[in-house]
Amino acid sequence: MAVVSAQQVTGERSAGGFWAWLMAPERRGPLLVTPALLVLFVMNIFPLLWSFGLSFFNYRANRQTVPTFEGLQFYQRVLTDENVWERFQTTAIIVGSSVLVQLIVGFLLALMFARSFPLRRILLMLVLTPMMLSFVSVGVFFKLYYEPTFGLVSWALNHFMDERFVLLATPAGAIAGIVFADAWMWSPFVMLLVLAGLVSVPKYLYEAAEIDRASWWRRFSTITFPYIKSLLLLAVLFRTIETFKLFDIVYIITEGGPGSATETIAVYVYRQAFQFFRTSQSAALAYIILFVVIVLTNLYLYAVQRREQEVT
Amino acid sequence: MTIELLQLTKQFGKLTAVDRIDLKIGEGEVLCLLGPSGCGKTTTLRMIAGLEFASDGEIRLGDVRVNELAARERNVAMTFQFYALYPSLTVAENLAYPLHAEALSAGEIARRVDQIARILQLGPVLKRRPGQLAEGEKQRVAVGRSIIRDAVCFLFDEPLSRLDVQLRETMRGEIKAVLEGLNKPTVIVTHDQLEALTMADRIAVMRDGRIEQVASPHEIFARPANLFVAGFIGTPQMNLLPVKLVDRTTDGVRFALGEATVILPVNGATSALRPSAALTIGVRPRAFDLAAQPAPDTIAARVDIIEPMGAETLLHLLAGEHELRVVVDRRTRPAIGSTVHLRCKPNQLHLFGTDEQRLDLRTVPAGVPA
Amino acid sequence: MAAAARRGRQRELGKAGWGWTALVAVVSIIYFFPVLWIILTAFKTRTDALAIPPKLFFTPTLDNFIGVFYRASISAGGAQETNFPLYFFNSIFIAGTSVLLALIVGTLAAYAFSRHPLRGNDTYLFIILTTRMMPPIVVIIPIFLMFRLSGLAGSYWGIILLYTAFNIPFSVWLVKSFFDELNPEIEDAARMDGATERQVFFGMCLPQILAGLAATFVFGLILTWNEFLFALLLTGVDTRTVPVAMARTLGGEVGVDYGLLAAIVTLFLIPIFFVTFLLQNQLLRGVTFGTVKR
Amino acid sequence: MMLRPRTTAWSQALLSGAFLLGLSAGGAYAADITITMAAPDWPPTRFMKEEFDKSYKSPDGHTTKLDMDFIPWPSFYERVAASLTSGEQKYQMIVTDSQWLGSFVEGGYYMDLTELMKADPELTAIMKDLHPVLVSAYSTYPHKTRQQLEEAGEWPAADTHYYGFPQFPDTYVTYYRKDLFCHEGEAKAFQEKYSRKLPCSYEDWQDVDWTDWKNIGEFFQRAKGAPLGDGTADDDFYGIAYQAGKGYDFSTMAVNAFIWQYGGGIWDETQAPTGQAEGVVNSDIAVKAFDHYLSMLPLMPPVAKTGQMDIFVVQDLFMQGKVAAIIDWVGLGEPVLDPKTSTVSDKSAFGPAPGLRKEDGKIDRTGNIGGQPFVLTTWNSDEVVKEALNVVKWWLNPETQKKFVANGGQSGLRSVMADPEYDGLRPWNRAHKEMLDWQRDVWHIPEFFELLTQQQEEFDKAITGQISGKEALDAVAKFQQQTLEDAGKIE
Repeated sequence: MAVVSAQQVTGERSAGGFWAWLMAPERRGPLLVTPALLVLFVMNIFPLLWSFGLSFFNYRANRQTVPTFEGLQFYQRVLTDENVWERFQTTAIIVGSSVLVQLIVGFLLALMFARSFPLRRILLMLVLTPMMLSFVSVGVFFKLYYEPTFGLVSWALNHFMDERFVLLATPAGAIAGIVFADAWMWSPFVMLLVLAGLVSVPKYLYEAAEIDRASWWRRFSTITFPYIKSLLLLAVLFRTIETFKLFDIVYIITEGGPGSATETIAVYVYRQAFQFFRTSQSAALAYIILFVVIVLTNLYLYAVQRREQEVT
Repeated sequence: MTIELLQLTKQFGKLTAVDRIDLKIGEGEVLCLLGPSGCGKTTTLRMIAGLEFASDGEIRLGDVRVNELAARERNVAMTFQFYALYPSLTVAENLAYPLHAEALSAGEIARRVDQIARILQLGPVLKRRPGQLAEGEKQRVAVGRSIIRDAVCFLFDEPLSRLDVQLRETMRGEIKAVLEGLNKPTVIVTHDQLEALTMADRIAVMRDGRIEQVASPHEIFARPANLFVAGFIGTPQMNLLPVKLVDRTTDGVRFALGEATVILPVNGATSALRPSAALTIGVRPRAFDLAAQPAPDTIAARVDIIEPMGAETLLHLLAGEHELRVVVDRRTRPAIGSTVHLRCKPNQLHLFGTDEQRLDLRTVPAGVPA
Repeated sequence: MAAAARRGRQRELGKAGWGWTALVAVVSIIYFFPVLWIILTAFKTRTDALAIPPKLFFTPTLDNFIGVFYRASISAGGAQETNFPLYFFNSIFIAGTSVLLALIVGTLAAYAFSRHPLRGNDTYLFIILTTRMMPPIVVIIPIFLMFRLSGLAGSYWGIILLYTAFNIPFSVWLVKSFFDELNPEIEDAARMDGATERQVFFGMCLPQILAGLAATFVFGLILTWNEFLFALLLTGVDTRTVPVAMARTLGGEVGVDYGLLAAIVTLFLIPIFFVTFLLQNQLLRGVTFGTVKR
Repeated sequence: MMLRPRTTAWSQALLSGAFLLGLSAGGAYAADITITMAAPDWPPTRFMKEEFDKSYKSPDGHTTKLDMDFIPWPSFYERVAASLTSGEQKYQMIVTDSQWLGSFVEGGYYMDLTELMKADPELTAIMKDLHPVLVSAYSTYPHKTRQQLEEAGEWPAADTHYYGFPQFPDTYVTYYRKDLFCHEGEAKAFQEKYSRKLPCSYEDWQDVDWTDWKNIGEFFQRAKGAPLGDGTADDDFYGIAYQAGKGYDFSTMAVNAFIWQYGGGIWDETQAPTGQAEGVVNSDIAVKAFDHYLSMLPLMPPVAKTGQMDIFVVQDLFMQGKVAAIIDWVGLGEPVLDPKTSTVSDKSAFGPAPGLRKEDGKIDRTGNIGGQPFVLTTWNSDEVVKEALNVVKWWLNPETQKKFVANGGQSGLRSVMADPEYDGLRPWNRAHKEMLDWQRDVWHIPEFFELLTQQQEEFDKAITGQISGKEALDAVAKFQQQTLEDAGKIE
């Protein structure tokens, strides 16, 4: 065998030239990865660096004035802007409560589907559908459902209330409305993750617990939970990162209102960049968001690795 | 306390996994369910445990019918094939796990864990988690967890299958010792006959959901009830030769084996058989002597393959179209292709009828005419 | 005896019967109800759609579906075609091409990450994942400026290239998880038998993960063709996609045209629903980028 | 369907080409010109496209194609802004909100047409015929008020740059339910309660002020099942509604009207850089006006509490028979008359919007102009510019404009509005004509979106009861002062 491969190698070498150099085995990995990294560099990383540069200049995309160098001024401005912190806070509240609801609902749904029973596949499809809708349609129709005069939810609740049910009139109600819609749309995602965790629990553990006469709670806390623990963490991180991007649903259901009670950081950046054309300032803000996302991504990968260690 | 199975049946859809079996395991008795995979032995065990529910028939623990009780209500202990240790708990916690259902004090729990750990020599690993244990330790924890509480019976599902050969021997002895001290009915499921033969008081051989024979290990080996048991028990496998009865002689009965004939020293039940009846003769590989000369009571066979097994040598022979396995002393070294003459040892013949059931026969004592 | 018989039919762990089905069905239908209502709305007139008390039973109309493709002219009778078929084509063409490109490029990279690890393999993978997890607004500003300078704005290639980049991280991570599952010994065996690297890749590895590749493709498609923001800002008159066109139902001479929106949503949902049903088992892998196998 | 315009265009080209060859002395040549126009997707622009395909003939003999890019209204601004700033130079003409003029003129995207208008007698005539409110709001940048233009006395006014022409001039008017307001029993009950006539005819509505409006709101508020007109209310019913939405400009347009009617002001861009925001925007008068606006919201349908009662919600409430009278844009009137979308199509009538009764008894109806002008972009060849102006002339030709009005559009040409047929063409025309004279406009500076968004947010807080009207206006004034100082618009 050694003889054969040696011949092959010399054969390739003798062909010589750039092509052979390029196709050498030690270059195989880099060569295969290059196209992907190239596209990512052109469409993602390069623009990122560009905007990093922009964030130091005073530049507006709708003006013809020559940009001036401002140093860290925009970072300073963003970090000291009360509005920004308020938006981050709003985002945190919405992300936190939405992810919490998604976890609970997704978990219960997963428990429901963790068994095998007739028609499971079809019923599972029904629950998965919300995830496939576009944000726009979810936003539009939930807004309609909440509408006090024409809304389905309002109509149903009016049977139990003396006053008209007006959900979006208060900051708390508006946040609840957004969280409800977002959690409805994405709980199936958490369900899928938890389901993955539940499926990976060996059945004999449950049987052993049955023989050992473990209570429901003990069974859950010593078998089920340890197996899905890191997956739940995964779900939290994934959803947190995704919910950070929450834009369309908010923009459609409340436009950030009442007042600025539901204006998330994503909506804020959008306004800065595309309505006010404060290009540099929005770039600086975007970098702060990116930093947060990178931290979260690190946590996410840590969680993934932990799970791999635990299962194998 | 006893375990009693009456006409126990389990169906999975159209497949009948366990078919009307009757079995009684007495107090302190260790019963092995032995059989090839898919014979229904594990299903039977799981029905006793309450992890599967019987389709028909009855399971009694003591005097109580338990068919309708869930596993947790039956108070049985079980050791699983894959040990089923709770991965997030330490060894001590794993051992204590079944005790939580019994509302014991913390001190009592600790005492029992200590006791079990001592018996099974688990003391040094009590603080570890299952992922950090060797296979043998895991196995001991699994056993410990099942014996730590006062269950009405003990069930073992392939307890040794994941251990290497050496460990298996040690563990066999340890488990046997532990079980002897418990005096509870115990059922062990295994596909390993050595395990069954060494550990069991009685063995139930199963095939296709039915029990083929229940008997002591010695009985099973010495007097297999039918062709299946005969072929299943014993290594190397018993030679099973289809023969036709030709006639009786003073030395025994003359059988036709292919084109050849051989006189074998049997009597008894054969008197009921008519000439030319199709029978099966079973001879264990170690029940042959090599004869120097062909004789009416020898079978001629050509040496095909020679397998040295250490102290003994296994010969694969061809007698006409029939394969024969014969174990001989390692000093006997016939050449490949040469012909040897085999004589059956007296008292070690098994004869099975057309219905594959054992024909109970007496061997003709040497030199005594029938 | 009856009680005994009932308990005798107890299920084994993890299995449930029609009783459970009924419970799950109730929960699932409640959960599905907002979608069901959207689908019903697609068959309603505006007045029915806004009627209170809500109308569960009504005379269905196909006007909304017709309205997706045709609309009445203002000054005189007769219907005018909307550009919906073009937008639909654009959606499929842009999403399809970019997802396919991303799949090809991503598969090559995934193979390398799985079989020929680079120095700093995990770092590369991390960077790739980060680019996907970034809120789109972070990159949209510079991309916007870049398109403006390079003249890519409004062209098919611009948006296709962008979506390709958008899909690469997903493809790399997912396909890598498929490669990781294969047994490399088989490939070594093939090499021993004299197969070239190309033969190993095309002949051994790819055929084994074909189902995974198909799943990756479909997931990319689903994730891509609902995309709105990039499409709104970077597509032109001729390259507009359905989600952008869908916004026409959100306001104009009346507020939201609920029926028309519902009709487009329903039309858009059918293929995705169907494909997802077929790929249900692969879905799990898809939503977690292959980081969770089972 | 797609083929029709092309064949027409071809035959036109052949015909006009032959015509020109026969008559002109030569020099003119026919070319294929495509004018791509960014337009919001709604009837007034779709009519323009349809009518263009039917009746436009290039006077220069070109084969001209008007390629309208219909963009959904909700993303229209973002789309146009993206296209312009990305430099794709896709559009030759653009329909634009008047407020955007500053942003895109200063960006260098909208073409200054002053010299071309001056040089072309036809265009000059059009500009002179246009209602001065529209010239002020739709065409000038930096902004000149109607008063400033009228004081100049001549056209073009000195130091004034002109950019746009009306595509669809819009005002808000009152939509009301004939069956309720002209109901004898209701009228009697109203008269007894308030000692005022329940307005039924157009002339009655000319005398409606905010007090009457509030009374109407109180009077027609009926619980579900209570008698209403000839029947009973099938759901809770309300008397009045006007815009109070957080989105875009969906409260500013109404609030500005109140402030102006009270004699207050918004920050005045024509006074820059000496005009202040603080002290003007949050003056006592402005606060009083804003409080008046807020005071009527509790009488309106419950959605008013959410700050989402935008112009479309108001329209829907009216069309679905939940409210007796609303104030909304003329541009949203057509669906109200369409039985497919409206349950009150046969019961609707229109009047001028209410106003503030001054001490002399006259009603001040000052309002904020709506609608859109259209403009030319800066990157076109002379030939295209010339042809685009031909299109402008075709569009603002009285004949085209009258057809437009008959199909639900509106004209800014005084000559068309003076036509005796005009009032009868659509039921809201009389009200529109009356209201048009009262219109002013919000800012046109590049920072308008920041000002607008922040103002809408503060107004929304007041509308949803989180803060008082004064607090809202104080916050608005503070922000505007700061932003405008940063931008160099206030010294």
